[in-house]
Amino acid sequence: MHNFTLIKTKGDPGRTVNSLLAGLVEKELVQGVLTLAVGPFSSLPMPSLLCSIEQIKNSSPLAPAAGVSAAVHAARISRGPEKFRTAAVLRPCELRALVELAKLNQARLENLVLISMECPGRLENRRYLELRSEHPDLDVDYYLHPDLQAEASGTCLSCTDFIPEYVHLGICLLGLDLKQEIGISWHQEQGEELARVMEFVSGQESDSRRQAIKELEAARKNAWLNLQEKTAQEISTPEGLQKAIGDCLGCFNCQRACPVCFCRDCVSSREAFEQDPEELYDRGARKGSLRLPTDLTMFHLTRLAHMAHACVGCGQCSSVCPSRIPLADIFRTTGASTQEELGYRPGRSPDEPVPLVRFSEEKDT
Amino acid sequence: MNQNVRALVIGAGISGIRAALDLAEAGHSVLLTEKALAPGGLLLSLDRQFPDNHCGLCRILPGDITGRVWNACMRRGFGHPDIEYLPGVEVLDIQGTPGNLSALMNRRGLKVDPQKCTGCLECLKVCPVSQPYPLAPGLGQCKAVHPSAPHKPDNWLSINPDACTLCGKCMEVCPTGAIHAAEGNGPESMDKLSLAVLATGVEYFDPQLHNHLGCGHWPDAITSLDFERLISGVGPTRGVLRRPSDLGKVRKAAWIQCAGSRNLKLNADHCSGICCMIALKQALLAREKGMQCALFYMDLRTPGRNWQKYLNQAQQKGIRLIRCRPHSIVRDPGEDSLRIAYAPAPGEQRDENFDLIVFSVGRDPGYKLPAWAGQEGVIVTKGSERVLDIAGSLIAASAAAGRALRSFSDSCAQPGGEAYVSEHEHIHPSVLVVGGGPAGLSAALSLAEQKTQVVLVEKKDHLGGHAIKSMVPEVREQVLELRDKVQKHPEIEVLNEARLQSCTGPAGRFVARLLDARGHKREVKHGAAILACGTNPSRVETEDPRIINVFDLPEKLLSPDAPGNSSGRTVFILCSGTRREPADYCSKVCCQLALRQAIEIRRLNPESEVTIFYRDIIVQGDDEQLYTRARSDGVCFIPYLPEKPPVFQAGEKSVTVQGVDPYLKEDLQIEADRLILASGVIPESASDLARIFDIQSTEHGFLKEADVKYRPLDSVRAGIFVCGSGRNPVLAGEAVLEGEAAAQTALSWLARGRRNWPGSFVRVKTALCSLCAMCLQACPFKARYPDEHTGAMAVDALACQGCGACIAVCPNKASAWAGQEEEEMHELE
Amino acid sequence: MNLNDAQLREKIARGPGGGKNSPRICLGCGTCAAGCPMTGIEGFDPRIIVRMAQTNRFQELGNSVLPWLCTMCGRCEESCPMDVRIVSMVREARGMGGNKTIPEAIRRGIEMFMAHGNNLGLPDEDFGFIVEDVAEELTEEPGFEDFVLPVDKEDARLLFTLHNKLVNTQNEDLKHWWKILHAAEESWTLPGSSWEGVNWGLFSGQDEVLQAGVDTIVKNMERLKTRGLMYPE
Amino acid sequence: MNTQDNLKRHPGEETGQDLNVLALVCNWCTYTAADLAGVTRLKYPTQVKLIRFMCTGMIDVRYILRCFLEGADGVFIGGCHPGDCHYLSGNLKARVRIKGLRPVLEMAGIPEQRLRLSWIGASEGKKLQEELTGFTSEVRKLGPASFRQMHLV
Repeated sequence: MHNFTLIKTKGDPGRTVNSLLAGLVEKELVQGVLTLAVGPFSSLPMPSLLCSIEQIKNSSPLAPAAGVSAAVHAARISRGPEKFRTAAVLRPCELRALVELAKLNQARLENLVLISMECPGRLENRRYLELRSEHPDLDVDYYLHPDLQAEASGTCLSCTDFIPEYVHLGICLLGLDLKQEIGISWHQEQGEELARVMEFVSGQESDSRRQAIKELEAARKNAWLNLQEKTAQEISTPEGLQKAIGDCLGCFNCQRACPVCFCRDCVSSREAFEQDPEELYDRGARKGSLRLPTDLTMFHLTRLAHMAHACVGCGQCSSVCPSRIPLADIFRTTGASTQEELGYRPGRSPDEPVPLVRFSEEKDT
Repeated sequence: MNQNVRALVIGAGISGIRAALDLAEAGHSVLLTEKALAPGGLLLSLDRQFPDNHCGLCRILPGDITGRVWNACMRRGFGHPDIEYLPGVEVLDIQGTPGNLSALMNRRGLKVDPQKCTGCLECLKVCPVSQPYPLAPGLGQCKAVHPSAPHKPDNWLSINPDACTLCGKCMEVCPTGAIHAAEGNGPESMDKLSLAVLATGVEYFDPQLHNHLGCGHWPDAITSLDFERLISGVGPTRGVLRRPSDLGKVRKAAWIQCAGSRNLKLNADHCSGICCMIALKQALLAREKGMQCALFYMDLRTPGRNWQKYLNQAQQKGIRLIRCRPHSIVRDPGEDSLRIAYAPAPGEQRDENFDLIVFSVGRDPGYKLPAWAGQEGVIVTKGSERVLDIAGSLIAASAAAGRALRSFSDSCAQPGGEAYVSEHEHIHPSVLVVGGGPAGLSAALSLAEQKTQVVLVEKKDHLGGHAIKSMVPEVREQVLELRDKVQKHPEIEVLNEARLQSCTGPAGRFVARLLDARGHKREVKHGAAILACGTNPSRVETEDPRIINVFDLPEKLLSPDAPGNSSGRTVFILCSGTRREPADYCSKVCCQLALRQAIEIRRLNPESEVTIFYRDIIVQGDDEQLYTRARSDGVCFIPYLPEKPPVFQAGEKSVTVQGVDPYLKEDLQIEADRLILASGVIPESASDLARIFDIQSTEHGFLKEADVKYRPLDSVRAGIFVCGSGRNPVLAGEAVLEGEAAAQTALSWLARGRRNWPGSFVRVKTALCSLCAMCLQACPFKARYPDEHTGAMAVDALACQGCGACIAVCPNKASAWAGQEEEEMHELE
Repeated sequence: MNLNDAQLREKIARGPGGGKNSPRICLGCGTCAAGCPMTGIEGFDPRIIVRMAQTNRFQELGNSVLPWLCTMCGRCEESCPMDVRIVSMVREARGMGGNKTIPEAIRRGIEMFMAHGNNLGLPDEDFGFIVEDVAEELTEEPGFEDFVLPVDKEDARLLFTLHNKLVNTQNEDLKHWWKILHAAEESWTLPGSSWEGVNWGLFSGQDEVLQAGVDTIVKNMERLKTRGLMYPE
Repeated sequence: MNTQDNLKRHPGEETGQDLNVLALVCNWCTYTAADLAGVTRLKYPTQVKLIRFMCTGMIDVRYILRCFLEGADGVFIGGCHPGDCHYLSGNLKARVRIKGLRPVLEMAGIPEQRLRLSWIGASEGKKLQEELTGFTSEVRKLGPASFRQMHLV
């Protein structure tokens, strides 16, 4: 990587990023920043649109939490007129989701400065709060202590896409002494432009950094393969899937939390609750009983069929499921096959067309 | 509908059906007669057609098929509310005047009523006659009563009047009384016909009658028409290739081109045009089944934008192309295959055995139109004069329908006028024609003569395109006449030196924005557009005045006092820039032009020497006579292989051309006084037009039609039509025909839209639409567009053909079937 | 270009069939070559003949051995879809070569013919002896005792010319012919001189020889007032 | 287009059919081929129920899922050959959709052999027979689908 520079942190990498973000606003490159911040009444850092320099300097861009996917909010903010340009600090998975949304006209990337970080993973919300009570400086400590990182969500621990790909500015955290410095990389035309204005000086990356990335990659890959295998074995049988989703409440949390599910009103939610009693009886009579709400297998398979190709592996579906259905495992495993089958990688580039409307004219493929 | 106009279309092959559809869609009532029972003509026999080796016959039906036309494969039948189909009727004569013609028709023999017939086939059991099956002559026998077509259900039976003895046994045995003598058996007159279109097609050469290379004697030597039946899934062998003689396995098959054409002894100085492609197709189909295939040819005629690729494909798939004409076919005692004697190269004589030999037959040299074809008011489709491919037949048929209507409106006062007055406020009644070459001129004039306003946009400062400089006097005159008529016609506004910038809006309500000659902005509202841009000669990069582009020659060198003309040697190199990557297509016009020029040079100076290096001389139909003439006038033709083209070097005294004479196996060095290069044409403005009108263009930048076989002049966008060389290189005469056909296609479309504004197939639930635009990408007809007013993705009802692709792709069913809820599709009552 | 060439070109352009059957019209399809019994032998191919004719190399063709490889069987012409008269062309080419290219046997035969009226150079006297000898042998056979050889008999129906090999080595064949004629009670006669029926001018392409051969026969027929001609080829 | 109805009308139990195979076919090519198969008296397994669509390109993946969830043992999709589509590219869209659907079926425990996409032209009555016969026997080898009796969530 050539477009890379180191910035001194003076002990707090989060604050360093905050200054950088504030700089973007000060230099009028953006009108606001979308990043995690703890509000006056919330305990969790939540995605927030920050417009004042002061608020930006108090935000928590590196907090290892993601109460909701910020991708959806970045998408929403970006759909405004050109005068609202926003710097969005997103996890790599959120960034990928945002790129997917952009392909479907749900986001306008030209209104965003895309900032992301090398992501060791996020903590589940409850765990974040628990750990923060033990570590008041959790947002910094998390990056310094590998045992804290091991507490990250299961999805994150088996995520191999922890380095942002389609991004303007990348915050580099791996293989660096974060008490001393963090790295900034820049990409795309927009990134180059930002680097020029921010007067970044291109420098060399250390071997230790490369090594750290390699190690993490290997560990994650291993975990991912294990997870895939486990999912294939335990779930992908007729009974397995039924068992896995057996306790589904039909709350549709997973669908609402999914950053790439973009429909205004999900076809499945309409379907599950729009049946008349006569039909319910009819169906019940056929097999002797009918599980209510009905058609939840159809709902989950529909979601897989519609979105598996676009699954960015953020794990929000699992995190929000009250019945602890391993939805992310199911989605990611299916998604990996679908994506390979279609030669598609979600979020890789906004120029890569959505596969389901792209078809080959070839006779036999 | 204009009930006064009553059109007769003779022949229900695709030409006849196309002409009938055009007339009917324009609002006239049509009688469509067919000698056989089933409509479809030759296409009934051809299951798979080039260049995609599949079918698609259904696509000639109009787009908004609901309720108006049988929405089924046309092999199963054809129905249209304004077309009365008269099967089993032969037209014997037509007399009268346009507007009041009367036709003498013959309904002969017995008929089986498909309404009453149950398909029990008892009649077949009792029929005493045995005759060659009309759809597979030489490949099997059948009774006088037989299935009318391979794809027809059993209750569609024909009785061949020539074979039937009228013994009446079938009538006795029929349990439902479905068999009866034809209504009005015998000649009968039909009067008060406004016009007639003759679309019977040509007759094919029968090599058996001429004992051509033993055809008829050897059962395993068959014609290309028979081969279609042999390879058909519904043919006598159910598509398994077997030798007709003993049903033995076919391992090796040969095709022999030009059976009955390009033969002076048979008085056949013509090329049938499409046999090369048919043979390549048949060989490809046989190859798919594992056969070894060889094709004996002299020139592989694959003209135009698409066919060269097809040839390449055939070569890649391992079809042997052997450039020579076999001498004889024999069967050695004890052998079960046939032996072909041929000589592929000088001094090289070969014998090779084949299980099956196919004669590529074309137009019978003795074929003549009936005498009444010359009757005023009878329009003959080009496809009844020469063999045309599917697209060519359809284009010719539409042009004929247009000519018929125009000739009719000339002789009678305003008969068809009413049909073209806008009845629907949404459709703009005018047509934008882009391009003032032969295609554009003829399109504009055809439209105007059918009372349609036209805006003709031309980039240059004059109309007529390259054709006004044509060296063929008839072409020049034709184009100049068209130009005069167009310029004088009150319905046509000509905008020279105009620059088109954009075209927006849904079908029927287009708005084009352009800059006129003075640079002023102009908006043209139009219901339909015809894109008729042409091509330009590709440049020949040289400063040397002796090296000349074939397209520049007429002006530069044909005048007797032009420099170099009196001197000795002229060399042509054909295909010098085309038929290989990157311009892997044939420009079609160069061969013809070079032949004319060579003949002219020899005529002006009999002392001169003219040599033409060529890959394949590609001329079709009676243009073959140009080639024959050039040869007999002493032009020397030297074939070259694409991998070893002749090379040239400009020297002080002459241009040295080096090549190889394959007959003498000698290196040649010609000190030429001038070298003419046929570097082909390029569609310079087509890709720009494609972008402006949001239609597709090909890899080489030609305008792409919706369907290369069955909708050759439609684009994928409803209301946008394409024609002329910008679509596919054509000769000037063909461009004129395409222009007329495009005009008729546009008129049919406009009339259909006005008369019968379709209810949309697709409904958009605005509240659900997330504007993801997947429907836009999925729609093959560009019928989906973002509606600024509703903020949702709207449906262009005129363009929508109801395929449901947008609905399938819409994740939450914001796009839904107009008449059906998504839930109903899953039937969860 | 010399005058001779120009004349030649004109001649070729017209072709032996008078324009329509010119070699120029050849498509190069090779039907002729596929049917020719000589294709491939010493590089022979009818297409080469036609090509050389097309490209104004007729003299060169005449000087080459190619025209003499042709058997003049005519299969090529029969099958040519362009109706090119290939055999006639071969003959003309042979004539172009002059005495240089004519095979020795034929050249000598022609010389003999021009000098003596037959290809063997056989004096009329010797011919008389030979045929009388054979006739005498024939009368010894049963049923032919009354056979009388008609020589120079006037007003016969047929003038019977001979292939020289019948006079030279295959005398027996004479008898077969005569037996037939005798049995048929045909009215015929042998010419006492200029009996040669083989016209090698036809093969050599020399029109003057061809003419001479025809002339001798015509003269004989006029002299003997015969109405018909038996010709061995 | 009424999957459940079809299953109800011919439930395996009532007719003694061991299998339910649904064939979703396009109007222009495969349905015509089926018609032709009828005309030429070619027999294909009675377990197959044809459902006619205007185009394979309008077959929502959810229809296929629905077929399986309602107890179909096999789903056959028949469309025009590439290049033959009456609507230009519907068959190609179907192809890519089915490609993307296969991993979903796999996750649901539906073996990929239970879903077949085939191109059958209007003249290929014989191919239709062969394909349907072959597919049915392949499905028979797999046995009845588990979803038929299962109480699905």
